[in-house]
Amino acid sequence: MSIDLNACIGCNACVVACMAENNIPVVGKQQVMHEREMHWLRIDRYYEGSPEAPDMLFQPMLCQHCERAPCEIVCPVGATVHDEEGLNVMVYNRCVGTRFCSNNCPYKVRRFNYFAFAAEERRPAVARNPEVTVRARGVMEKCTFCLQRIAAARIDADAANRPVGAEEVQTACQAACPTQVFTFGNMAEGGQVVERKKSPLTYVVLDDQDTQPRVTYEARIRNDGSGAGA
Amino acid sequence: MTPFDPVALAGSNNPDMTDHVSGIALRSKAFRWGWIAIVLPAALTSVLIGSILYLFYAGVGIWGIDWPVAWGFAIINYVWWIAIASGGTFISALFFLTRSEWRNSINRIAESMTLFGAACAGIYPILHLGRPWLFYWLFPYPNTMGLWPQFRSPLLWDFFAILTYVISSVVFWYLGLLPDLATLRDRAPTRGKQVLYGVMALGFRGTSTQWRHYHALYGVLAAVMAPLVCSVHSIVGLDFAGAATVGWHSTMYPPFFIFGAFLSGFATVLLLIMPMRRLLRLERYITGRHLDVLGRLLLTSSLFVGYGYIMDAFNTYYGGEKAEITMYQERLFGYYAGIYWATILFNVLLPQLLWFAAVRLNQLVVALIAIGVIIGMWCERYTIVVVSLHRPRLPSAYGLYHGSIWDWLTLMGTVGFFVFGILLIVRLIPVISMFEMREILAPRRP
Amino acid sequence: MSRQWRGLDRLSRDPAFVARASAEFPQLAAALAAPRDRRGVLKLMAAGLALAGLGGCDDGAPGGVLIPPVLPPTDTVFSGNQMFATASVVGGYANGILVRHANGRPIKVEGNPLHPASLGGTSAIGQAEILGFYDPDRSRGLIRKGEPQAWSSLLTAVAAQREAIRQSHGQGFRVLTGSTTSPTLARQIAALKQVYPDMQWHRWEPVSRDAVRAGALLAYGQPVELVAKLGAVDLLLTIDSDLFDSAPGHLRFARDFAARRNPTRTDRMNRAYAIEPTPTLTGVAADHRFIAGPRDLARIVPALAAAVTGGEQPADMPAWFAPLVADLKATRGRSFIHAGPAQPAAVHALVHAMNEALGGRGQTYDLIASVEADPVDHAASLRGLIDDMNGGRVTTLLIIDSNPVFTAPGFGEALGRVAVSMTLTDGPTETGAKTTWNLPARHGFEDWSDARAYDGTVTLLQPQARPLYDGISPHYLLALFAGPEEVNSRDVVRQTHGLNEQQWHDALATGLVAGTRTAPSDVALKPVQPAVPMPAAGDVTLLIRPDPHLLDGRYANNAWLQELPRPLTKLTWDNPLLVSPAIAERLKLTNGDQVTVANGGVGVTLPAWIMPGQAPDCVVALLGFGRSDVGMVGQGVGFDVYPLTAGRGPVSLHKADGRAVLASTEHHDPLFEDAGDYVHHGTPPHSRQIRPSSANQRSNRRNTTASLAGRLPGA
Amino acid sequence: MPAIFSPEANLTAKLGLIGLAGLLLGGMGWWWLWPRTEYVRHNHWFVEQKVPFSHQHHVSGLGIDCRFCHMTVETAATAGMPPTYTCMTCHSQIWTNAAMLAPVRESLANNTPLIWRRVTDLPDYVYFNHKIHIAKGVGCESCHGTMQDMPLTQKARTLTMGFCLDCHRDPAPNLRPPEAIYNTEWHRTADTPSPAVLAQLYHVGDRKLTDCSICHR
Repeated sequence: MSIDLNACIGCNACVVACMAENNIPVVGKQQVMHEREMHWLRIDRYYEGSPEAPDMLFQPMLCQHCERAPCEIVCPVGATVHDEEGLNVMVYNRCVGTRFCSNNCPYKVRRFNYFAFAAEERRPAVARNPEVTVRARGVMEKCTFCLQRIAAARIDADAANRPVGAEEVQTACQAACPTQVFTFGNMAEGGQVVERKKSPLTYVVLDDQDTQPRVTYEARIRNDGSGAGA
Repeated sequence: MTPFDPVALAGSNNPDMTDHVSGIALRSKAFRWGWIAIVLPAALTSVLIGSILYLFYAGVGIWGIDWPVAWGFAIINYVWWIAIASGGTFISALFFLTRSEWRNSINRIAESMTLFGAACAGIYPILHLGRPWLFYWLFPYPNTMGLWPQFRSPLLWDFFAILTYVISSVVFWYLGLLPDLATLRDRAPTRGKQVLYGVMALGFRGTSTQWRHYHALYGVLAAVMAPLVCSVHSIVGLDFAGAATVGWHSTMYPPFFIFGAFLSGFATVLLLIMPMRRLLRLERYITGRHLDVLGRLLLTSSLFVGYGYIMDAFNTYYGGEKAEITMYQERLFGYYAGIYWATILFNVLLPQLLWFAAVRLNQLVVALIAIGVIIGMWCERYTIVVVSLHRPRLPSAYGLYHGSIWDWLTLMGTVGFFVFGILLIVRLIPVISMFEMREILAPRRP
Repeated sequence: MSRQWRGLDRLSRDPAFVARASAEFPQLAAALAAPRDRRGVLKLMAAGLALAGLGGCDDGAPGGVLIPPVLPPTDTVFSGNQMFATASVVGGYANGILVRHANGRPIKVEGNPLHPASLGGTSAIGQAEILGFYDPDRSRGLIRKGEPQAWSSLLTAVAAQREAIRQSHGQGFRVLTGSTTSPTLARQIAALKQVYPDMQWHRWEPVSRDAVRAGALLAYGQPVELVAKLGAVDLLLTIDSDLFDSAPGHLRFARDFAARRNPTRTDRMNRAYAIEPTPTLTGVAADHRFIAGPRDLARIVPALAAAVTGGEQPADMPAWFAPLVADLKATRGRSFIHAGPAQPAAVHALVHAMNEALGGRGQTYDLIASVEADPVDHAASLRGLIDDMNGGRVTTLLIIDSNPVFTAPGFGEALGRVAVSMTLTDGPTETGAKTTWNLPARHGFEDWSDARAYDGTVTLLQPQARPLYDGISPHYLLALFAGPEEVNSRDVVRQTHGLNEQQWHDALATGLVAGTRTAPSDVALKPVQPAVPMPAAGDVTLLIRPDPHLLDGRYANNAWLQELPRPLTKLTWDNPLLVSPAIAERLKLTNGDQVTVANGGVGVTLPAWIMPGQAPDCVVALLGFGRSDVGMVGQGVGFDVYPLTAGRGPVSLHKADGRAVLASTEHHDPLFEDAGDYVHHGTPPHSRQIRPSSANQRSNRRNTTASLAGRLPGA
Repeated sequence: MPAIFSPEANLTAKLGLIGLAGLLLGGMGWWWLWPRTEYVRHNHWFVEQKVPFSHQHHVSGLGIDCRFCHMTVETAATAGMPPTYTCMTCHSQIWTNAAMLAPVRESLANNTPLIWRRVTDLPDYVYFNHKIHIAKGVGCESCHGTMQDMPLTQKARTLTMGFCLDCHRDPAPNLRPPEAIYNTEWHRTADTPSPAVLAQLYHVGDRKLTDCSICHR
């Protein structure tokens, strides 16, 4: 996945789309005060400069699906593993909840069900997406790159004996984003994602951790008139 | 009481010692108001059981842990208790190998401290799980899912380390108890106690072959226990060193944790033998020499730990990594700075008073220093666990942590359970290892 | 080493900082002391169930059931997800959406790539519609004065009303709706006007666009609307604008603007300036963001208009004024200026004049006849209704999809004097509690309707599921008031557009009726020089703005939107008063301190939150919270600031005692001397290298920055 | 000092220890064996249904193909249960007054669906997909057993995770030629193509099937 920070206007449409697609529970004000909100995708906002007139920067932060994932090494029961397609898969039914993976993640994108948030939510069961497991209490969860959409595309492709197309899978955040910030695809087949990752603005967050994340960002450029703009 | 007291005061001899010590275990009243002393620990133990039941019922959310700081009191208490337990093994196993005579009288109480310290530590890895009823998935048993635990995880090494440590320290403690149980069996006043101690003594009659096997086995076990406790506690250190979290992944942690075990172990032993000595009138066998030696050991391990803190700071600043330095500054001057400076005060500065012999013999000051060290060690674990987690690499994930009421109740509960255990030991088995004392006491002059 | 500003409170480094730092993050200590509330009880009950199901793994015993349909599905063999087009109507304007169905029920909202206002994108509110549809707090039955009634009683009541109104030729009959672009609704109300000539149709939107309409009237004599084509804009100037978050067509504008922001994806990167009192999404997206309170804007905008149209250079202007005017003039025909609805009408008129002067008409934007059905000044319309109600001239009042008791101070009392009043809303509202009849409305996913997009394209709303609770649609109710026969809303909508079978099918498939874009109008600019009113004097200026996610309070019961961290403050479940750093310094405020803000006689006490980048004299109150009658999620969340909208006097702000705990998902010092470590940013390739974030010593990252600079295209 | 224990005490101690060891070993054995037994996996237990539908009669007796009732087996994740309409295509003409079929008639009459209790069931966190298994040459019999001789539907396989993994690790031997997918009496004969050929035919093996993301999400 490649995220274009120049296009991101911070409108939060992707965050709600992610909650709708992946049955993410709402935790209520008390638990948000207790720092236990469950969003898999958060828009980090950094101020830079003076408090009177700071420069403001948005950065969507989600699981980076690192190739050398610090979370996979420390899980004692192997509840988070790397699959052949490069996804960092979180197996909810295997997780016993030691939370070491969240401590070891430099991006802090893993969320934990301290209580049975999904069970307590006043949302009828029919309102949930049947393609995604509803997580129980004591289980860690994180962005899965909409694994249910990847699985559907993979099953259709395998049944037709063809590889999954480059742009065949669209994640929920990519689909909802009004300014097309997210570019996701099967890099083995080339396509838009590979183009975006070749752009000179591409960088990796916390690359000194050498986690080799699958999510790269394109640096935000401010056109102060000196550029090739007007 | 002078630092040069003999290991046992003049005039102490075997028969008196045996009568006195076995009397404590056999007579109904251990000491005058013995029953009242057991009420508070029993209450705290029931608090522990209550908070554990509510924890299983409501979930880990009742504790104060939250999103960036996913580990809290459970892991702090676990490391703190296992350090106290490991301290006991050092005395009973390490100093057995060095043939130091002063160890004989306090060996039994140190070994019991290990037992109950490990018991308190052992429950936490299961309590802190999100789904504790699945803890057995950490065990590599052949299951219908065809899945094995993930062997690269420090938590799994922890699981094996604690398991072996608990089993081996129970065996070592029980083995050290056999001859004394035989003595008690022979002196038991009532039929009931006779059968009880008889069964527990496993038919030990003190024949020369039995003694030969016994000493061989005890020596081997001690030789095994000494390195085992170092490896167990360094694995506990690897829990943190194995992670890439800010402030944890430094190679110094395993030895640093063993220094911590030295320190908290000696402090706890001091805290146990001083009141016991007075209440059970064992001044003859636990003399000034013991206090002096333990005081000096406390001082040396405090210097070890002090070196550890300095190296921690040096690694951070020498390493020059931005996130590490930010976290370290937060540790020194941030929201939790008070806890860090308490660690330095209690673990390093206060024990320096032990340089003076007068201080080492003044039981009140030594007790205060020991309590200080115990609190200091807890604060050190708090700094390691919480302060490192609350300042991760991405500033958008900074967070705070406050222990909830259930955290404190569980902690107090385990302290109560520990003291309850020690009092039980004092009540049921001889507090001093009689057969080892006989080796150093002279026979009674006719 | 330059003093790194770690946080707003840390600036002074005074010894009391540690105490105040704990004051800065008060929420955790208070959270622990909070009593066992409703949530706690639910938790215990649910946890009990969780403990009962101790297994956690598969025990081999088959459980659960299989329920096949009675009749086989008619269309092709059912193979999982299907999509049906409809629209999410916000503030009357439609954003086309597709709703994905799984197992025959609506599950997820996606954008409609064919719809001009969406192009596949959705807003946060559009995505959250699905939770509104399944909201268990939706009103389920007909209620008359608090008691549930049978449906037949409604038919008889409406029949009686019809007779009474016919006698008085509609004298006391009033219909109040929000702003609507629905051709069917307009047609039905026009039909009602034929039957009852003296009835009146009032409109009221608390988040009013009156200024935009009045500005267009001033400039062009008729209420034209704006269709921006940001694809052709090289230079965008936004004045306190909602171009990207709530203006009609904001998704499309954001898409076109963002398409030209990445220098490697477009050959000509556009440039954006923003002048605003409080940070908005357009401000953050802008290259240059200038801060000007309403008092400064009242001085700057006329000067800007004079400079752009007339050419003379006014004197005491901020430093950035001259280069801005020069840049605007340099990009004639490729620049566009946009002002937000909160600016007075005169500013809009001046902006229209500037746009015309810069030759943007036809290139960077078009003007079209008003998309809103029968545009009228909402504030005047509501004031007239309230006066009539107080004068006893209103006998029958029908309120559709609006909540005036909460959003319009003074409406509640006037409502008492109306004989028969009916409210049609899909959830419990303060108005529904006060009117004689409280009718349950069908959700947007449950019935037929239509609306128009920002460029006039007619968008059809088709039902996604059978109604969960028996409710009625506005079209059914209006038809009921016109004549006795009950009408099917599908037929009503279809009659409005008169499409044949094939056109109707295509319209439903694509979600819009092809070719209904409103043609650009060629109305001429009236040469007029409106005077921009200077806001009331006083050391503090109060700005009242809609909450980015709850808008006017309509979505207060939507848990996703309540818990969604606001784009700039990262706050959830609360609407503190946003104060500028200068005011916070003056009143010694930290985040969460209680303050009392008074507008004329009316005062509200609420916590304060420091908003960096806000004009020094401005405080912002956010609407949409503090609703009393809304449903379990929104009950008692936040503070009601609507009373402040009625105040006319000077604004006063002073510190009250006590602190409140605010749930923010950001718990750190938000301010950095250089956030380059985390968010790489720089200036365009022209200066041959991404300006590496300066001062910090990222020795181990030297290679990546150098490699970044090295691989730039030959700019 | 009279002897505390009688001579037999030694014997009881020894027996006690041996008993303890036996208990320990037995416990571990039980812990390993018990979850695998067919009994605990409810194998061959027929499930009480509202209408006692007999696959034996319909499949081997009348020769109805699986897809007549389970329509979406080749196109969707779930195999799909027949709507009442499908049953009534025949039973509106034959056995029209059979007491056993009363629920079917009532279902059609007052438009309430027939409720069937699951027999072959996987936990909710497992996402099994019929379409890909049929497309890759896995027959119904492999998981549902020999349906044609089941008077009342029973669970034929343990369906433990191990059962699925055995096949996912080495799928080739369990594949069958395309025409034999719905033939529950088929078994491999001499002239059946070899597993390698079948795997090549169905393109099985180029994807690693033991990733967790294959079944769990």
